[in-house]
Amino acid sequence: MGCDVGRVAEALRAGAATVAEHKAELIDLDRAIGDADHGENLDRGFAAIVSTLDSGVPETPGAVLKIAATTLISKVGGAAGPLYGTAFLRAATKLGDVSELDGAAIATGLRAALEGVVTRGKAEVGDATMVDALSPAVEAAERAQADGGDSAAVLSAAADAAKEGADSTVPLVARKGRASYLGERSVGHADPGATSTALLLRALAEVAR
Amino acid sequence: MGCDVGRVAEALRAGAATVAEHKAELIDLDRAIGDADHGENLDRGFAAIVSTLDSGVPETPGAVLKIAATTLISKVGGAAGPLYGTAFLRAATKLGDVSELDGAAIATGLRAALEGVVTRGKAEVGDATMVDALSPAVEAAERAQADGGDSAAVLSAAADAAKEGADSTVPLVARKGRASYLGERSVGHADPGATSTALLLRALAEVAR
Amino acid sequence: MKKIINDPATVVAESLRGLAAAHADLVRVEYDPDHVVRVGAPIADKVALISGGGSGHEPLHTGFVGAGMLDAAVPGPVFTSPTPDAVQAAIAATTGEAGALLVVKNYTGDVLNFETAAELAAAEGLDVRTVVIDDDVAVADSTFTAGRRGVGGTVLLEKLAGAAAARGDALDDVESLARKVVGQVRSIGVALSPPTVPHAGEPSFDLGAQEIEFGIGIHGEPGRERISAEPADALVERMLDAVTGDLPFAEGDEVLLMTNSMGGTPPMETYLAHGIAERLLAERGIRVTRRLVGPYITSLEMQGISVTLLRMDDELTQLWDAPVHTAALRWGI
Amino acid sequence: MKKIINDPATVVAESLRGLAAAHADLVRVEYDPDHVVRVGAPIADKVALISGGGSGHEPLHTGFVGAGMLDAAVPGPVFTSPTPDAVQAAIAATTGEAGALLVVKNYTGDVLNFETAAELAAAEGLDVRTVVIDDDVAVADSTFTAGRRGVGGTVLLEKLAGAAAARGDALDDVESLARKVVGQVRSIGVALSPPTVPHAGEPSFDLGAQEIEFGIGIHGEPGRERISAEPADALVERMLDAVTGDLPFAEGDEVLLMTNSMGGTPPMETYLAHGIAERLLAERGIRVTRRLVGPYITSLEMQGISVTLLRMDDELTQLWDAPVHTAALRWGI
Ligand SMILES: Nc1ncnc2c1ncn2[C@@H]1O[C@H](COP(=O)(O)OP(=O)(O)O)[C@@H](O)[C@H]1O
Ligand SMILES: Nc1ncnc2c1ncn2[C@@H]1O[C@H](COP(=O)(O)OP(=O)(O)O)[C@@H](O)[C@H]1O
Ligand SMILES: [Mg+2]
Ligand SMILES: [Mg+2]
Ligand SMILES: [Mg+2]
Ligand SMILES: [Mg+2]
Repeated sequence: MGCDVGRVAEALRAGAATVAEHKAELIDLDRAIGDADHGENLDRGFAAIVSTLDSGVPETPGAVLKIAATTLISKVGGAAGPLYGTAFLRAATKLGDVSELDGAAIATGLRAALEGVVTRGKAEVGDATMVDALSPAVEAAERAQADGGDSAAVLSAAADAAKEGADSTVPLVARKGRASYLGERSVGHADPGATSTALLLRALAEVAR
Repeated sequence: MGCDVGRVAEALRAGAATVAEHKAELIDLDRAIGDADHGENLDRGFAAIVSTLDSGVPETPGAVLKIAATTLISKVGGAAGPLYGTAFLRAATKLGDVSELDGAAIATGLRAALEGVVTRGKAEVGDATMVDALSPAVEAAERAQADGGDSAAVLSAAADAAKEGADSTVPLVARKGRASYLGERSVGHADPGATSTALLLRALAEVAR
Repeated sequence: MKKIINDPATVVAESLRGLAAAHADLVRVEYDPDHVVRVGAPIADKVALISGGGSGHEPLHTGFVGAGMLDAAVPGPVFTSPTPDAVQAAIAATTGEAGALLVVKNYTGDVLNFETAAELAAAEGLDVRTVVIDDDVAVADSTFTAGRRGVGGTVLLEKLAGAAAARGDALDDVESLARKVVGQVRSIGVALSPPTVPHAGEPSFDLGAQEIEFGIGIHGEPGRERISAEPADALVERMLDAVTGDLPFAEGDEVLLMTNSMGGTPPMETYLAHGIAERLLAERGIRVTRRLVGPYITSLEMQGISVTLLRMDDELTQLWDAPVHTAALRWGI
Repeated sequence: MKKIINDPATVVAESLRGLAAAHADLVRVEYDPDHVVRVGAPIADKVALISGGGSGHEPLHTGFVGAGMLDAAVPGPVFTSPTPDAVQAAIAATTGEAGALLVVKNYTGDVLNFETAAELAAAEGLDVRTVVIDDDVAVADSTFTAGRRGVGGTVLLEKLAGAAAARGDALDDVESLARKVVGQVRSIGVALSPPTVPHAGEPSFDLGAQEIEFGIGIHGEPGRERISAEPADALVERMLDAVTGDLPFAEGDEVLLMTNSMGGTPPMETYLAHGIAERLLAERGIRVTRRLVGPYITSLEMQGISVTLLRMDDELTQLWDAPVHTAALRWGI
């Protein structure tokens, strides 16, 4: 059972809802070690995705993800805008015009997304960024897919791993992004971008179920 | 028993000590209905009087009061500087070069001081200013002197009446000075200048005893 | 109290040292009694324009000393009018045959100290006049008060009278121009947070998390009324109502609009308020022809703004546009 | 949170409306994507100088659009870098044959968004370069950080590169001048109180009554170190030590000294700090030849100051003195 274009659009709406719901929490995380805008930034971007989708959904999952990408790039700003935007853009490009996303497609798309984020942001696992959520998510997705998982299973595995990855940023010293200015003082806080990555993957996984 | 020049100088030092001691209280009173500087202003002025006296005391009580007047005018600023300065100046002028102040001289000096304040500030009793302390003080001084009081008795009566006068400003709506901007909101606060007048007269009276 | 100071007792002198160092091309600072004098003063045949008052309102007045504005400023201690001898020193350093005009904000202390200085100067044969500015509509101008306070209009008055003096107007003319400005300028201020006087060490008043002092003075004197926090649209409208209703300013008037930060309000909010004021005035048919936005008359770190309207005409517009070069206001030079 | 705003969502656009109304002679403001363009742009044969970044640092960058400085500024949401399409719009409105230089403060978001815009512009055949400024010595410039932040030096860079572009320098020359400035400017900031981001509604950090954030950023990012409040003399010395020790600035150097208010610190304290800095530099034999004192790069209503030193030479002095006419910086015109 794969995800067709409708399901992908639905997943993005669920992502938007989750971002809106956790907006204050993401702002608070960013207030602690950054500049208090991550929740607001993402919410602005995802709300814009929803209103674009409201006026018409294109034909393929890839096209929907491309809309998400360009909307994020042109609405979010900050570090998260280009990084998330690139992630969606690379996934969209990778998926081409397949009409339905099975587990394999999803794992491939996530891998492309991760590569995009790393290309742009140059962060490694352990730098306390969204890469700390996305990277284990990709690996978990690939494992689940290798084990024969369908789209729901793959996304669910990714979401679980992302959550763990986000939590793993708490004891880390940040080395990229704004939190890195804090040095040792960044220890003890979850990274906002890793947290939003985990939240988004969870929302997507819920829709795929 | 009158006050000679040494006693007058001593009285001014006592006044300075009392102002220093109550500086924070006077600032607080002025903070409530003014601009939080009355204690600082007077303290600056009286400290300067003390250091002038330290470098030599002139020959007559009037000359000492004149030094106090010019020092207050050139060091205090604000409303209190010219008003207190004029008060001391008028008293000094009135006393001329008598060498000792008896009860009558003190009553006369206080009357001249009050006239000076009223001439400059145009306040009437009931406007919630230093006049509300000084005016009853003058009247009480004149009564005590008429009753045959010596300098100590006259100053003591003046100090008592000034204290009552200062307290009487609490329920008043201020009509002069900075507190008048508050209208009804000035009710419930003692006037800083009336309070400092009462404190100063009490200090002078203690020295005269 | 957290401030970037060493000691409340030396804060004014130390701040003046910074001014002197930063603007040696414009001003010379003398201490004890403190006064700030324009470089090159006295200027032959020019009316000297002098102002002053308690410190803590910078750039008023010291930041306005220079070409086309003040010849001298006399800063008192924080929120405390300077003494007559300080004003006298400023007069002595700047005033010649052409005389001097003292711009005095209407506070009991300022009026008493400056008028004493003017009298003493007159006794020495100098032609020194005073003009008292009282533009704050928050205070009822009645015998029940010390009269209206001088606030934001002072900035405009100093620029305009300074330009008149600079173009060579005689003292009579500078004085009557100044009185004209006083007659047609009105202001109101609000505070979102109190200032803290250094030697007091405590905030000048307490405001609840949702309270605003409406009609605040520039000395942390509590305002006339305490209102609930409200959106900027409503607040600026309330301020403009108070100001336009007073003179009154009417449809067809041309005005200079000054939107002033009280010190702790940053440019983002000051410009936001200014935009609202421009819109509301346009809706009322009052034409804003000149404007000034920023911190020009402050109250230490107090958060808040004030709005000043001055009715303009060709003469005032010309004087406003005339070159000025001071620490805080500069154009055309 | 008490601010003079209507709605966190519209605060940037509404503040821009105020800017547009106040300075219609200098700037044209376009909305959605928001960008502020110099009146008269594009100017034939002139390199366009463009900058931008999150809002809340005014007058940076929007208040520096005008003659002799920026051709366009791109304000993002509060503390959030603008998006590439907004930067592209600013490029399109100002850039011709002579090309454009983008001044980018070194933050991950700014660098990513501006470089994307530059790439897109290059794809359309325009010669657009970027220079990244990273003058904040509070941050270790190592692979363990995103690199040093761009702070106060940005103001000086925009003035100097603006003057170079105004005198007709080619893009190569404006770019290399900009890189030279980046190489010899250093800054540090402190905060006495936090800013409050409008949509966050809470202060960006909590400071005890006797605490100071040393090495604060301009986005309310907590500083590197929290120290006890100390007298201004000690604090400014600590700041200067950090700055002069870094480049290093040495005896005999001529410098421009900028003492900047972070938004909530009033002129009295800013000038006081400036005076101390001048004295300490003189003691070290470092000659201050130019200075700038006031709120030029702020962090909303945060109280605090920053100190910036730029090593000067004849060329930079000439460019600094060249006429400039913007909302926040003006001389010679
Ligand atoms: N170089 C980077 N690589 C990967 N992720 C990054 C990088 N820099 C920042 N991030 C992510 O971006 C998040 C911050 O996003 P946001 O607050 O929206 O942007 P900004 O830091 O510009 O305010 C961080 O929590 C981190 O996860
Ligand atoms: N017109 C006046 N007549 C008499 N006393 C006055 C008048 N105006 C003010 N005062 C007195 O001055 C006091 C305030 O002094 P101070 O705080 O030193 O000056 P300022 O009001 O200029 O800050 C008031 O409490 C009041 O007693
Ligand atoms: Mg952020
Ligand atoms: Mg007072
Ligand atoms: Mg006072
Ligand atoms: Mg940000």
